[in-house]
Amino acid sequence: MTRATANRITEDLLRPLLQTTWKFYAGVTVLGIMVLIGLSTWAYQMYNGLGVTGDNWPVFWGFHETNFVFWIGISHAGTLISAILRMVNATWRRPVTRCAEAITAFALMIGALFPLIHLGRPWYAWWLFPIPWPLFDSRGLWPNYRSPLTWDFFAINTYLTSSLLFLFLPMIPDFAVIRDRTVGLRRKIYGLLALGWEGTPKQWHRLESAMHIMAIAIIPVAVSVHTIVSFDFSMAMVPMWHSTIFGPYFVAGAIFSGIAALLIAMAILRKVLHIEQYLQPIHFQNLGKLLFTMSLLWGYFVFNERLTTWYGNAPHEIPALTATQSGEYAPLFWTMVFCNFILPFPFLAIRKLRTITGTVIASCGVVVGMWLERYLIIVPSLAHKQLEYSWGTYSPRWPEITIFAGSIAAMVLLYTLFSKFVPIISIWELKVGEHKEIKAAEAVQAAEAAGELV
Amino acid sequence: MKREQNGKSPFKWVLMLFAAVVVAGISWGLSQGTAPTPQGSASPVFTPAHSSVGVAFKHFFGIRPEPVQPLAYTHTVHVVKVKMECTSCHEGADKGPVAMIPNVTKCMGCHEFMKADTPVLQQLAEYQRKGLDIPWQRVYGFPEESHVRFNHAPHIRAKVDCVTCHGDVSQMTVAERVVDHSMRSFCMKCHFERKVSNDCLTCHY
Amino acid sequence: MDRRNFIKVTAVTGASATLASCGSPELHLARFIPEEELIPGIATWKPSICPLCSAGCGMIVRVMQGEAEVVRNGEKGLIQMGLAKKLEGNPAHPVNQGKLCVRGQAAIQVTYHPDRITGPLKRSGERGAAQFQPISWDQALAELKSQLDTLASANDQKSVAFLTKPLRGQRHTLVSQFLSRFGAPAPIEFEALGDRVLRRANARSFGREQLPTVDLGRSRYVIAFGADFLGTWNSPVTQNIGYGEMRQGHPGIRAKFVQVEPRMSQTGANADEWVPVKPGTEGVLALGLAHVIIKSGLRPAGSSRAGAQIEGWSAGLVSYSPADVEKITGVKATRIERLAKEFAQTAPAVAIVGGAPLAHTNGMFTALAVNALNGLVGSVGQPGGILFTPNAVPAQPSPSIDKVAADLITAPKPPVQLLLLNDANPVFGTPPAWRVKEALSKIPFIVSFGHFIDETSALADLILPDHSFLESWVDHVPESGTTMTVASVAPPAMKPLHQTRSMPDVLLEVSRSLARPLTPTLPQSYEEMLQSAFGDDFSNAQQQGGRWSDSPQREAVPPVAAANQRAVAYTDPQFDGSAAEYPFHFVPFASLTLLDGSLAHLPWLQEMPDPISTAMWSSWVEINSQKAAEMGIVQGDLLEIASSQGTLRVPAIPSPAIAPDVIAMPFGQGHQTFTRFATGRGVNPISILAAKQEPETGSLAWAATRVKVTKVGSKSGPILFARGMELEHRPHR
Amino acid sequence: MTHRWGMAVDLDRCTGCSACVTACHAENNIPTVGPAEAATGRAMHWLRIERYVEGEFPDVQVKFRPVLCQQCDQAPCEPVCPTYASHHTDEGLNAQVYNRCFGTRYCANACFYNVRFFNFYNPVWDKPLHLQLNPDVSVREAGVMEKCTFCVQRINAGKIDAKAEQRELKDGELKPACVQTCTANALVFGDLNDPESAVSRLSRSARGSKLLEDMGAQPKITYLQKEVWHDSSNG
Repeated sequence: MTRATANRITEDLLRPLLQTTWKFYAGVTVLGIMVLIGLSTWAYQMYNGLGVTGDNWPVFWGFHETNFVFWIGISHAGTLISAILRMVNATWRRPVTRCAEAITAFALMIGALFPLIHLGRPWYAWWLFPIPWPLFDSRGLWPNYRSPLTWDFFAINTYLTSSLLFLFLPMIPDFAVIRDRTVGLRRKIYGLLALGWEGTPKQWHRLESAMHIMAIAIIPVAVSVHTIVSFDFSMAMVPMWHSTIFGPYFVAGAIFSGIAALLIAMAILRKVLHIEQYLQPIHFQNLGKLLFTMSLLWGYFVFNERLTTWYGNAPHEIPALTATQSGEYAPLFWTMVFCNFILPFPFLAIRKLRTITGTVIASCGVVVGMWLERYLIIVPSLAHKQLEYSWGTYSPRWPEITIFAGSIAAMVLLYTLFSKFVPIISIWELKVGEHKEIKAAEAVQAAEAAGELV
Repeated sequence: MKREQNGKSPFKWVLMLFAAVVVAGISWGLSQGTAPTPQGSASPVFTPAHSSVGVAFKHFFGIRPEPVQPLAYTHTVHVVKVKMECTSCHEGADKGPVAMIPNVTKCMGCHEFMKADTPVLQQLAEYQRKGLDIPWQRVYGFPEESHVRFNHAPHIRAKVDCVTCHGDVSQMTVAERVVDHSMRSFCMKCHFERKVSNDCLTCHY
Repeated sequence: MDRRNFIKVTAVTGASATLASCGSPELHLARFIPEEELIPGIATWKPSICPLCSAGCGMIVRVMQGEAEVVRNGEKGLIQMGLAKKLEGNPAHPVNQGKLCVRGQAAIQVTYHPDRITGPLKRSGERGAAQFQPISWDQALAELKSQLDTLASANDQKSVAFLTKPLRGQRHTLVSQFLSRFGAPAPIEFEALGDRVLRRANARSFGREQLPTVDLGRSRYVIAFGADFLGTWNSPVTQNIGYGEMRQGHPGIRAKFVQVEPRMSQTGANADEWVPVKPGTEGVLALGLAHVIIKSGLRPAGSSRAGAQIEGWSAGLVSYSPADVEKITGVKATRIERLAKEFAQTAPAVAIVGGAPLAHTNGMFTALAVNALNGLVGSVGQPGGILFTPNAVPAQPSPSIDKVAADLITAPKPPVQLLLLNDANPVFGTPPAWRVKEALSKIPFIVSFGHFIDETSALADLILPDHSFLESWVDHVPESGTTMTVASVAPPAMKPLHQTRSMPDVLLEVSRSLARPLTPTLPQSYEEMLQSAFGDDFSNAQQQGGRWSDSPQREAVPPVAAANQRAVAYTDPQFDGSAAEYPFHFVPFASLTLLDGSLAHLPWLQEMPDPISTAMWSSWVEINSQKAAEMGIVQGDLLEIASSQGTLRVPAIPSPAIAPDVIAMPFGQGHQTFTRFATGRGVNPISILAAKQEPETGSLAWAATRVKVTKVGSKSGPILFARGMELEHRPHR
Repeated sequence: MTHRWGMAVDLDRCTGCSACVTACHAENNIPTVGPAEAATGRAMHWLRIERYVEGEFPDVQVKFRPVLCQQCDQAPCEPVCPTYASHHTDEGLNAQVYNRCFGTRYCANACFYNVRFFNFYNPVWDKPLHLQLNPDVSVREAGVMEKCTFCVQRINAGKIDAKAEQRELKDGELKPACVQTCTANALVFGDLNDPESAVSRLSRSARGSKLLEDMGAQPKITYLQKEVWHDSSNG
């Protein structure tokens, strides 16, 4: 019985790896082309100069920076959630963790590209490395460690490496499984990735402890990263930027958008890869609750931010506030509020509506809303700085939009490929669930029953 | 095995398609838009944009072609034999920013009669006859992208020997680039030693 | 990813970034032997004179060696030559004392303008189609010579006309001598926004037919009637220097400055008090002040008799009681009383008049009234008052362009057979009703000396491009702006960039080769002429940029010269168009940067934000903000401005600083052909002006047109703002 | 004695004549971006005349204020630059080192005076306009930030000459282009470390104040406020 289940699990989860349908190729091709268009647009931008974007004086930052914060935000779901869930040992996490962590890894890679994309002369980006002279003639100058952008650079790299590790460790046993079930080149590759995993108790023990250390270590990293991203803004004396709330505000927003992204990803995966019985309503239920909490938290932060500014009535801040609240950016602002708060509320608050569809609808709203939030943080403030005389406006141009589209395509593409070459659900963790906790097994069966209904 | 087969073949052409799109995409991207036309008298505008990919590449990796002079001017003869001062031809050096490369009139000043019959000086005379100046190639000098505003005079006054920056030209026939004017390892080093300001704004503006 | 990879990656990015900048490789140009020995990198300063307005500020030119692309005997190549790099005011020059205005700073772009005419041209297409083909100087001069000879042989020398921008100093002498000795009438001077009325009035009031020099620096109370003396009028740099002195030059003493004008100019923006007044009634206000001063016995003893020109003066201007004046001008009687008292009690006080107030049918009255006011408080010829530059050559009276045009159109055989055109653009600068373009087209042969192809020189058959002021000998005798005797002169600051020749030398060369030589013969060269004019101190003068007396000399102003003339009385200004049909006064104003449009071709000036509207590169019309609100007009709305003469479409800028019954629009834009930077940009207010004139001088009353305004579109966009789009900003301390 | 360059702007003298703006363009090789770019707010004016209008017709007051880089002692633009392209020199200038700038534009955002300008495209001069370019100042390429330098090329040249002649710099000897041409003598430039220099004396004036002083950037430009006429007759 249990063995049977175990085998079935392996079967189900390896199916996507072992059989390839035309849909996969079609999808990859389309996405690939979109990515390439994005990349060539970047080349075009580098060649002609940033003039092809909508950036201007005094709004020197626009779409690219918004996307940067957006993607880094998305990246916050995965690792953080799975780390927390691992630590509290929430058993329902098991099928969720890997697709969550994958989001982190890829969103980070893409997000980290945007600081490069937004540079006037990206080919000098290596100046951000502290390269000791004469190893490489870095002009005897190290990066300016007082600059939040430098902090960004290091924070993001740290987070990226640790997330990749955190993603990789639990994949080792699964790679071993695949290794044992494939032949030829694949066997070699997965063999390498499996790092000679034999499943000895010693190895199991090491893996477990490694995971625990990582889980603990990665949480502060995750928090710090988005705090530092928020510093990019809060360190500058720009109206509505220079505020102490930004750190937690950004972290909350990041997790918020992250969970939403995760929910969407899960919904798609279970349909596409036919793994409905592993990603079950209960997961959406639980994550939905989490998303709801974050939604409330986000609303609370926005309220704080806006109220204090409005009440404080500082002459330099008010224009930026009113511009978003009731001025030219009001439509965007209220759309954001709707997407992030009003729309999700019923779907997440009411148990009946907190179905897979419900949560996904809410999530879509949140992802859009959070993108708008970043845009509304950056643009209106820059357009309404201290000297009234130098107020300005901003509207994006096609290269920025194309590049953004490209980045979304890149995300989907990477994710598709990942799910193609790696079991998107941790096989061994599921099995562990099967063997170790009968309760869990029952839960799974119960869930199966539910799964039939769904 | 079979699955592997029909798994492979579409993968191949997908890759090929990608390659195609890469080429198409990038060439499209680059062919677009308000690209500044390269310098040179061909163009109706002046712009600091790189005149070509090659130039841009070379600048990025700091590669500079060795200068090829139109005339085999021999510094040795003039400096060692004739005992001329550097500044008697490079007049500007101790006066202002630019050392100044002598023009044909200057050369002919002496060579109207002196050794006028040697082939090289025939060549020189030919230039003057045509009303043309000698298209000397710059040996040192900084690329515009480095934004260096170098000024010879203060360095001469500070008793910096010409040799320090230009090598022992007296031993050269045609001047060659023998000193690497790298900022960190050359300019700033000396500035450190001589306790001269190493602020970027001393030279870059 | 480790560093090595990262560097690789970025290297690739760097590469791809520049991948496509591959274009045609640099051409290898021939290098020509430089004419002059200059040490590269070392600047030399050479004097020159600003040509852009008649103030004639002295300049010093920063000349450095550079590489210019030139053509030498057919071959294109590079030459090392001295190039002008920067213009600064000449510190020694009495007029501008080391300062230059916004236009003067940009004057250098005239020399380096990409659309400058590089050599002689002959018309190849239809007249006015601006199609020309290059010819050699020999051909060109032969052409001009034959034209002159044919006329001479036909004893028709009278039919040669020389139409020019105002010339002063030896240039003027030379041109006049050339013409008179050839037997042609005196040169016709044309200025779109001339000051003839004021000169005439000054002749009548003070016996000096020239613009005044206002001693702002020592003045303690200034009332300006419409004169944009800090921006465009008279000698702006001198007046700015004086203004600075007047405000902060004397510790503890700060003069008051009142500006009287319906639309707040850049000058008005600096005033302590802005008095919007009904257009054309400025003179009445002046006499209103005079009335109060006389009535309340504040008139100082021994004030001059300038008032004699005003009817009812001796009777104490009974008809100009504050109440009456309020009715006419719309300025509160109490305010008039107050201003009058302040004006009379804060000596030295001075009243300035210029610009729009004189561009009415009753402009002469306004000018005389203000002169009288100055006379009344005894500020004429006194420190802090109005002075006159000693022995400045008085402006020559010359027929006004409208008469010339009328004659040309009416006469069966055009009275002008050959027109020599020197940098004047009447086709752009005169109202359509004068039909100047049509008239000039009737002239069989037109020769232009200008640097650029503009609306007028487009009609030319032959273009003999002049050197730019930096490339040729220049001289000038300032009409105002100093109390010293000044004659400016300067040698060329640099070698000619193109195949051009200096106009005076061309005239001289032609004069020598005429079939019937001129007697007495003119000098060999313009330089020689200047030399003889300056005599011994020529070498010294050309080194310092001119000759001037060491100490300021204040000439006692002679008693009113034109006593025999009958005094003028106030007549209501005549406007074109009825108030019912055309509710708005249309008051154009000289643009700070583009002036009357003659500078619209300089990119720096086009991209200079207007100090009041912050607009660049465009035309706009200012309308009172309340009025605009009533009419539902917001900033950027496209308005149609219709006069009896035509209509314009131009975006609106609502502004609180303009009277409700007035709309104002800058001169300068709206060129049909005037280089890549000005052509087809904005609209030209002159094109809807009516042909009203000031009767005595016949000069255009350009502020005497009424218009109606209709909104035809919203957010038109042709207007470009620097920033500070809305006109409701509060400054931060 | 090291210098500390500063400026005083007498708003009571300034007439908004804009001569300084063109002078700056001519001296510093500032490109003309053209109507299309200017429309998107990319016109480059290192020095701009800000115009503020108060009141309604007929009681309208207009104030002009030339705004250029304030060369702050606590410059917001400096710490945020990841490459030290924007840094403080020992003479108190806010240096902008073009070759070190890779165009994050963070400095421009951080600067609340909005006096920093970015080369969105490679600048272009229609020949032969480029012959006017000042050889003492470099031409900036696309992707590089630029701003008022207090005409550092003039400062450096002046110091070199003074050193060659073995003398101290005289007060008023060095003038940025804007100061040299300022028609109403509203702009005064000099060494704030020399208590007797004209600029120091003006900076101590009672009318003196700093722009956005409360932001605490400690700008080195002092604005002397416009005085208001006190009516002599009726108090």
